[in-house]
Amino acid sequence: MAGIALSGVSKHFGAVEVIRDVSLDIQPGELVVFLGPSGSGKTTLLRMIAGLESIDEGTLTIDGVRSENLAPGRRNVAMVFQNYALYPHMTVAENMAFGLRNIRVAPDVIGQRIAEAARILEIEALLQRRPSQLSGGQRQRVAIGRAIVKEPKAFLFDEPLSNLDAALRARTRVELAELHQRLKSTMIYVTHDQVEAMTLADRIVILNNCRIEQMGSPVDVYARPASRFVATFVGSPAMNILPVTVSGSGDRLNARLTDGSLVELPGAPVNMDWRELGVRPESLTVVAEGNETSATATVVERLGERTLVYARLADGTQVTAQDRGLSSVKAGDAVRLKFDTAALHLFAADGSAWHAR
Amino acid sequence: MAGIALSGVSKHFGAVEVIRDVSLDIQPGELVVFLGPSGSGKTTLLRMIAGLESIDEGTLTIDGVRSENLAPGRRNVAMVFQNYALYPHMTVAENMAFGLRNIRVAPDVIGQRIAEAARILEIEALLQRRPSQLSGGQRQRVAIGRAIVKEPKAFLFDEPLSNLDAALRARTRVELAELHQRLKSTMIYVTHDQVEAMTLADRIVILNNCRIEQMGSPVDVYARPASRFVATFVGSPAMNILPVTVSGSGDRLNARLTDGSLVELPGAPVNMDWRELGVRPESLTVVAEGNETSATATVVERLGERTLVYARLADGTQVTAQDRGLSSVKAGDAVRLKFDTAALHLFAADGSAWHAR
Amino acid sequence: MLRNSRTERLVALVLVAPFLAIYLLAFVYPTVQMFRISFTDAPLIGAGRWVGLDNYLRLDNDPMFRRALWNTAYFVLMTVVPGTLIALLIALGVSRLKGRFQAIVLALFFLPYILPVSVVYLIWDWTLNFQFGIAMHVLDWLGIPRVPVFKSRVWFLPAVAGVTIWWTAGFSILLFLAGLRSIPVEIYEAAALDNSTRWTTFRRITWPLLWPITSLVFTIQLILQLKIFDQVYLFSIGGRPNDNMVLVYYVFQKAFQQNQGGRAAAVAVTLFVLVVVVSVLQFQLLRFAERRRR
Amino acid sequence: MNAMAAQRWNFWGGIITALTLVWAILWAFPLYWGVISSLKPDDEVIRPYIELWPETPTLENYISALTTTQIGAWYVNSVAVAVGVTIITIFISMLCGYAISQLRFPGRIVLWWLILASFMVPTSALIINHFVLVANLGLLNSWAGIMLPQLIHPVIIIVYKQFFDQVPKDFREAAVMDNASEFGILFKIYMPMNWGVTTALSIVCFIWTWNAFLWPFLSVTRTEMMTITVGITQVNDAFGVYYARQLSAAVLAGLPVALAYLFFQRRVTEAITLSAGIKG
Amino acid sequence: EETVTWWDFLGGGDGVRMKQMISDFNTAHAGKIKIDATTLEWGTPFYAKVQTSAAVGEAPDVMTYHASRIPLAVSQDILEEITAEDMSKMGLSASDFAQTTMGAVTVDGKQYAVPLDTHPIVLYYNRVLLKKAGVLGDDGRPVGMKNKEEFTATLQKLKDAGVEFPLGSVTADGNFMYRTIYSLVCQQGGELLTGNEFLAGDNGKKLANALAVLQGWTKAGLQSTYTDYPATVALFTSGKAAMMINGVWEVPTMTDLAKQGKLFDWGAVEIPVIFDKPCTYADSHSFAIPKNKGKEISPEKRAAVLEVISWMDKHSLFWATAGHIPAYKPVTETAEYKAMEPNATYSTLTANMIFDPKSTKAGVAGPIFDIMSNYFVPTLNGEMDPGEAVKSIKEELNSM
Ligand SMILES: Nc1ncnc2c1ncn2[C@@H]1O[C@H](COP(=O)(O)OP(=O)(O)OP(=O)(O)O)[C@@H](O)[C@H]1O
Ligand SMILES: Nc1ncnc2c1ncn2[C@@H]1O[C@H](COP(=O)(O)OP(=O)(O)OP(=O)(O)O)[C@@H](O)[C@H]1O
Ligand SMILES: [Mg+2]
Ligand SMILES: [Mg+2]
Repeated sequence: MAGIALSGVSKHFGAVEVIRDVSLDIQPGELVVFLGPSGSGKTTLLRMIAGLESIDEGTLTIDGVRSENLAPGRRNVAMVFQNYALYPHMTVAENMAFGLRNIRVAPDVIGQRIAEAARILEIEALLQRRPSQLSGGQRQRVAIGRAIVKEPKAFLFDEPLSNLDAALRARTRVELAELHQRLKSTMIYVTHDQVEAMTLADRIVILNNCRIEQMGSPVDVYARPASRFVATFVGSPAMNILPVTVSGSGDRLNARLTDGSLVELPGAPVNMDWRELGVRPESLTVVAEGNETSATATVVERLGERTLVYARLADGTQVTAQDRGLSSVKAGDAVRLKFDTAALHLFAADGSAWHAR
Repeated sequence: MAGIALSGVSKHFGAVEVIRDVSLDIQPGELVVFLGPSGSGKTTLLRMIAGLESIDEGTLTIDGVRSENLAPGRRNVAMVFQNYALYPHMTVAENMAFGLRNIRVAPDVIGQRIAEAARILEIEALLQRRPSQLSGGQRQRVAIGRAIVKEPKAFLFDEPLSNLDAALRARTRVELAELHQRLKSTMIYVTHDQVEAMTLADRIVILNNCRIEQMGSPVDVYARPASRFVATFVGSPAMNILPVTVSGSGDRLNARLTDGSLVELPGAPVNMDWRELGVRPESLTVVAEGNETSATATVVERLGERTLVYARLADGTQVTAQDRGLSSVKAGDAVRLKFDTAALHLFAADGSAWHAR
Repeated sequence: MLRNSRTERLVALVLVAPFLAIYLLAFVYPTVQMFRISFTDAPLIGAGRWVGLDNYLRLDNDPMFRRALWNTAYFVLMTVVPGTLIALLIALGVSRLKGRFQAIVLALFFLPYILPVSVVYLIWDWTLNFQFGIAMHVLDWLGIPRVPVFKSRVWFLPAVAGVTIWWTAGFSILLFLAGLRSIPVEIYEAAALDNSTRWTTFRRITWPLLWPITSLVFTIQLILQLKIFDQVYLFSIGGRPNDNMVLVYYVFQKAFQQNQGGRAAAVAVTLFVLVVVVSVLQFQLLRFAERRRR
Repeated sequence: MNAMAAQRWNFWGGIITALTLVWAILWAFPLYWGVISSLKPDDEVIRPYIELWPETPTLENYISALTTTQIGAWYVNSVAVAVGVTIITIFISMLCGYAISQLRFPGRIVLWWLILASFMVPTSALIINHFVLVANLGLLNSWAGIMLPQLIHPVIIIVYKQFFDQVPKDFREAAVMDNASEFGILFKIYMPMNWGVTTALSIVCFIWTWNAFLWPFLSVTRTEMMTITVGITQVNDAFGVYYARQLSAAVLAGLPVALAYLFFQRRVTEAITLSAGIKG
Repeated sequence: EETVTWWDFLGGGDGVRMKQMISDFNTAHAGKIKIDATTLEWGTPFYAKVQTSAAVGEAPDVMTYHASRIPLAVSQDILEEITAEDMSKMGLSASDFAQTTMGAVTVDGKQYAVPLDTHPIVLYYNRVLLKKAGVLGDDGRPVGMKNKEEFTATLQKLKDAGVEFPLGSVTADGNFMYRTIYSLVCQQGGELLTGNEFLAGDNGKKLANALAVLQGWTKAGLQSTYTDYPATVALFTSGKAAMMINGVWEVPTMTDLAKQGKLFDWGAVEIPVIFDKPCTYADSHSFAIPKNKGKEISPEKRAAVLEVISWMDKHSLFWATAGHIPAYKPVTETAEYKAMEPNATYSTLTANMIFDPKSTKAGVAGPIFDIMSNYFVPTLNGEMDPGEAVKSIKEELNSM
């Protein structure tokens, strides 16, 4: 259990800047997820913490120890690689023992730790197998086991689930969350899958374009995205972003959509150059009747517990709306859409955002 | 546009039975999805229709023509393969032309058809490229284009989206649905992803264990699963299946869960050997207060528009419940769960099922 | 998949026929003939009398044959193991380099392989020439007496083995490089995080992961070097062929210089059997070694 | 790895790189020395000290090698034989590899095992009977005679089969659905899809044949029919110091393959690994 | 036009002369006969090729052949007989040749080849170096040619004068040294084959003596060691070796180099008398007609072949510029020949020539050659004791 602090960290590969002036404080026992689109520098940042990439500028402190110049093995962090990087020629037990033998841990201690890790991960039966004899999910666990036995100050995960199939991914995600609750150790988890980030993180660090775009709890990030980028990147299906012209004053602000319909904006600040209105599909619902925005459904996806309705407004703007349960809306139907005024977002030209709640 | 009829079709590989006595009538213009777990015979059934596998028993009629002994090329159906099987050494246009040249279609006709297909799929700009120069989604379209130019009686798709990443998969799914609406041609679509099946199908054929388990519209399959298998297979997260003992009589039937709590079953038939109660997570909601079943949350997944709460009942039974929006429930919290009595399912020992609606 | 087996067979026949024809003519038939004439006293060309096992029995106390056998074994020993190790070392060195630089260095190591044996011979015969070879000037400069490499019984086979390693290492180097490249970087990164030293990494990670390639290189080298002829023949020109006798050379001498087809065939059969036995044996041995590792 | 390279492994890494470099230069030195020597006049060649650059570079040796020997004819023979062997071998091996990989026919397994087994068989043991065979066919001293025993390269079939095996069967099925015939599938789909393999295998096959020594040496008696590898061992022309002349002939013989290698380096290395059954 | 396929093994300076003669012949017979010549590598490769080619009907129409090897060839049945009728067709007769020479190409009374020349070995020397060391006589010949001690002293003086290799010898190749060694055995009156026994009686001792002398020179640093044929020539022509024992066929190398101004003042004399009497090994290049299996030579072609042989012999005065001594006496008797240098200088040795024993085991690249040469190299270079070598040679030869 150790805190990790990055301060003013930068990195470039040749002329290309990959990480620009990133500062970040990770509390002991916290599970922090680095989330961001491909190429945003998540892996690089993680590898810099692990010591697999050098840090060009700034400082890295692990458990209070300045570490940017320590060799990877000396930082006492464990990494779980995307493809696990299990040593294919060693058994599961040997895989786990390798790191400990290198630092001359006594054989009986090694045995104990392996047994303990195997128990936690329920891989006792696999200890004498080789990685090639394991399923994807089992390999995943062994990779975690290899990390656990080192009793590291922090666990680093680089998209550990991306090689699993959808069902296994969902299951392993839950297992990982449980593991974190049990071990209570510091973990950094890299992913570009926002569902994983939302479900696992204590705190999400959203990276974009070499920088941290937002840092906060999943609820924060979802409900109060700091920028238009975060708003569209988090949530699936993505938030609808509609160009609007905002008018009115005081408490009576209105947004006019491009099709001419009006949306009320109770409590939004005036005097900002609001350009776009953001609304998540679940806050844009199909209603039977009323004086709402009207649209034509183009594709209807019944997901069981809810139905996504892809619709076109009168002026052709595409929106994604939601209907409850198994909707009876069919492609081609005219539908009325209701904006949940308690869950609207406004984005200004300068990048600042306002949230209804 | 042609109908396809299978009647009493069987198939085995050596001693292994893969398809057992399957009968199926596909209407012209219908989009039928074969859904089922891995190894259930979906691909085999599709390939039997295409002529890539022989039909051991039973008959196949395509557009009124008995076809089980026709060579694949003669059946006039087009297949889109899982990895597209685009000829890597030919340009997109050549890929499309290959099949037509083999049956000596006049060059100008070939040109016309390619132009037409390219227009429909918006791949005009790609015609001179090679598959390696295309993105996954573009390849997908070219594969469909190669099918379209043949003007086939039916399109056969074998998991055409499984090689795309999540975002692209969602987008392409919508495109495919639109394409079907436009072409109005008969399509058979194989997948083991229930979301795809639900969103695309006019009719879903659920295969399990060499047989058809259920056949019906997506709404049907979701709301009124014919069997416990269908119930658990369709829907994500899966339906909770809880062992119960049913007691009471007439309209006042009650199910007792293993933790002792009671669930009312208004309108369920008596005198059946009910064994299990099914309830979808969205019908098992977290409520603030009340005389409901109580449980302990183990993992909480905030998905944004809803929150999944994995919880353990007093006796340890695992259930998945749902809370609206970004729930404030935390792992370890005690929660009260409410069964939506209008959306319950009962499963009997003999496999028969009852649905509250 | 649905298949029409009759057409398929016909097509298969058409496709296989050209190869089969040449295979039967240029491989199977000569092999059968080789066994057949090894039981006769035929000259190189023409028929001979059936002599049973005579030709084989005579090999038993034929000093030249023994020398050939011994020299071949000696040569194999000196090329296969050191050759494999040297290639591995070079591959390890080259694999560290990047981009164009790597390509250039690799080219330097690989170029000899694509040269014809006679070019290799001329170059080395010149380099190690006892009177004018540059290597001798270097020896003079180092104060070491000159060594008549290709003219002395002691040095000949080791020297030819050295040249052979130089000539064929490129092939093995490439195989090793392919093997090294197929080890994922992540494995090494994991090892680094596991506090592995350079040596431990080599011994516990690289070497075992490279084992399949090593055994492949070993097998290929073994089969190749048992067939040694060209180099020994060329370097023996104007020298001491009888001292340097190897099996194929002996076949050549018996058949083409002494016109004893039958006896030559007996030697050839011996070689043939030797290669087959050794490669089967080695295959088993390596498999065994691999299994023990598991 | 960058951090590590930058830190503790740096020193030893540098030493190893330097050693590799020195070793590479030493390794290739005989080649350089051969070329340089071939550019020296007679008296310079045998000077008793090391002279890394000719004092008076001359092409005299090359002119003499070209004019006093039949090197031109040897080139033609080598090219003809190597090209012939390559084309025929590649063609028949591809057909055979395809049949074994894709078609089901009686004897397929037996044939496959035969091919695998002949991989181990030393062809040099067959020289006697090859000689007898080619002599009986009246093909000694002819291109066909030099080519015939060299047409057996089981490894090429093995590589082809492996590659055809790896082509996803979807392609075959897509082609079947596209009404292609069996030959259509081979020549329009499988062959063009594997041009890379074909080029690579052609390159190795060419190199092997170009470099072959024993058989061309045995089967040719007439100078003008020799291949260049055999021919250059015959350049012991008159007058004094002949080393440089021999070396110039060696350079001429090695040049085409060396140049081919330098131009197609990537392809050649790929080809070599392929020929050992490793996918590069 | 008849095309006569011709093989020879003449790769050295004499090869150039032969090519000239062939071209002259072709010019003289334009439209009638054309020689299509191939030069193969001397020694084992040549004879192996001839043998295999003859067996498959791929042999040439005519070829050069070492007289010493004819008994072996006859035993292998690869030569056509040259009948008396042939001789007369060629306008030659046995009396045109020295008896020893003629005898060398005759087996069991049948003639199998037509001699072209005899070619002994001689001692080449560098007058400049010899003069410098003070061992050049006033007659321009080396001093110390009378006995072993004298010659050794000459070599030593050269050494003292700073010559790196007083004597260049092909010490890496037993095949070549065979000639020198056999000469030295002969100088002691020894012979190789007595009846059916090799090295009978004290002949073994004599061989050992010969080897001991040569080994002595090696040990004293007077002779180049492990030197192959080309290196020997190169050592001599580049002035590193002051003297060289080699065949007369290197004469053209010297004359041509000298003509180009690239050589010092040189000379060639009969090899020194190391033992009791002068004696020099010689062999003879002759023309033979191979017996092509399954391919009868047509009478026309045979006539053409005979014309080739006859013309070559009759024009062998030019061949003499290759150093060789023409076998055809009418040529050697001409004034022109008698004036020819250096041939004239060493022509005296014809009286002291010895040929190989007449045996199917003898001859260039024959079994005797092979066996003996294998022991010569280690002995000459000091790896092996002469007595030991002789013992092994004797054993191996007699167990053939
Ligand atoms: N070794 C390298 N040399 C040069 N550029 C690199 C290197 N490694 C990464 N990059 C670049 O740095 C940027 C960030 O890469 P990084 O791998 O950290 O992204 P990521 O956020 O992990 O993306 P992904 O989700 O695709 O894994 C990318 O633009 C990438 O191209
Ligand atoms: N060529 C074959 N030989 C033997 N068995 C086969 C063959 N092809 C398929 N099978 C078996 O038939 C069964 C059905 O296979 P099929 O490929 O149709 O399943 P699927 O429903 O498409 O599964 P998936 O979702 O994994 O693609 C499986 O048990 C499979 O192992
Ligand atoms: Mg990454
Ligand atoms: Mg399938």
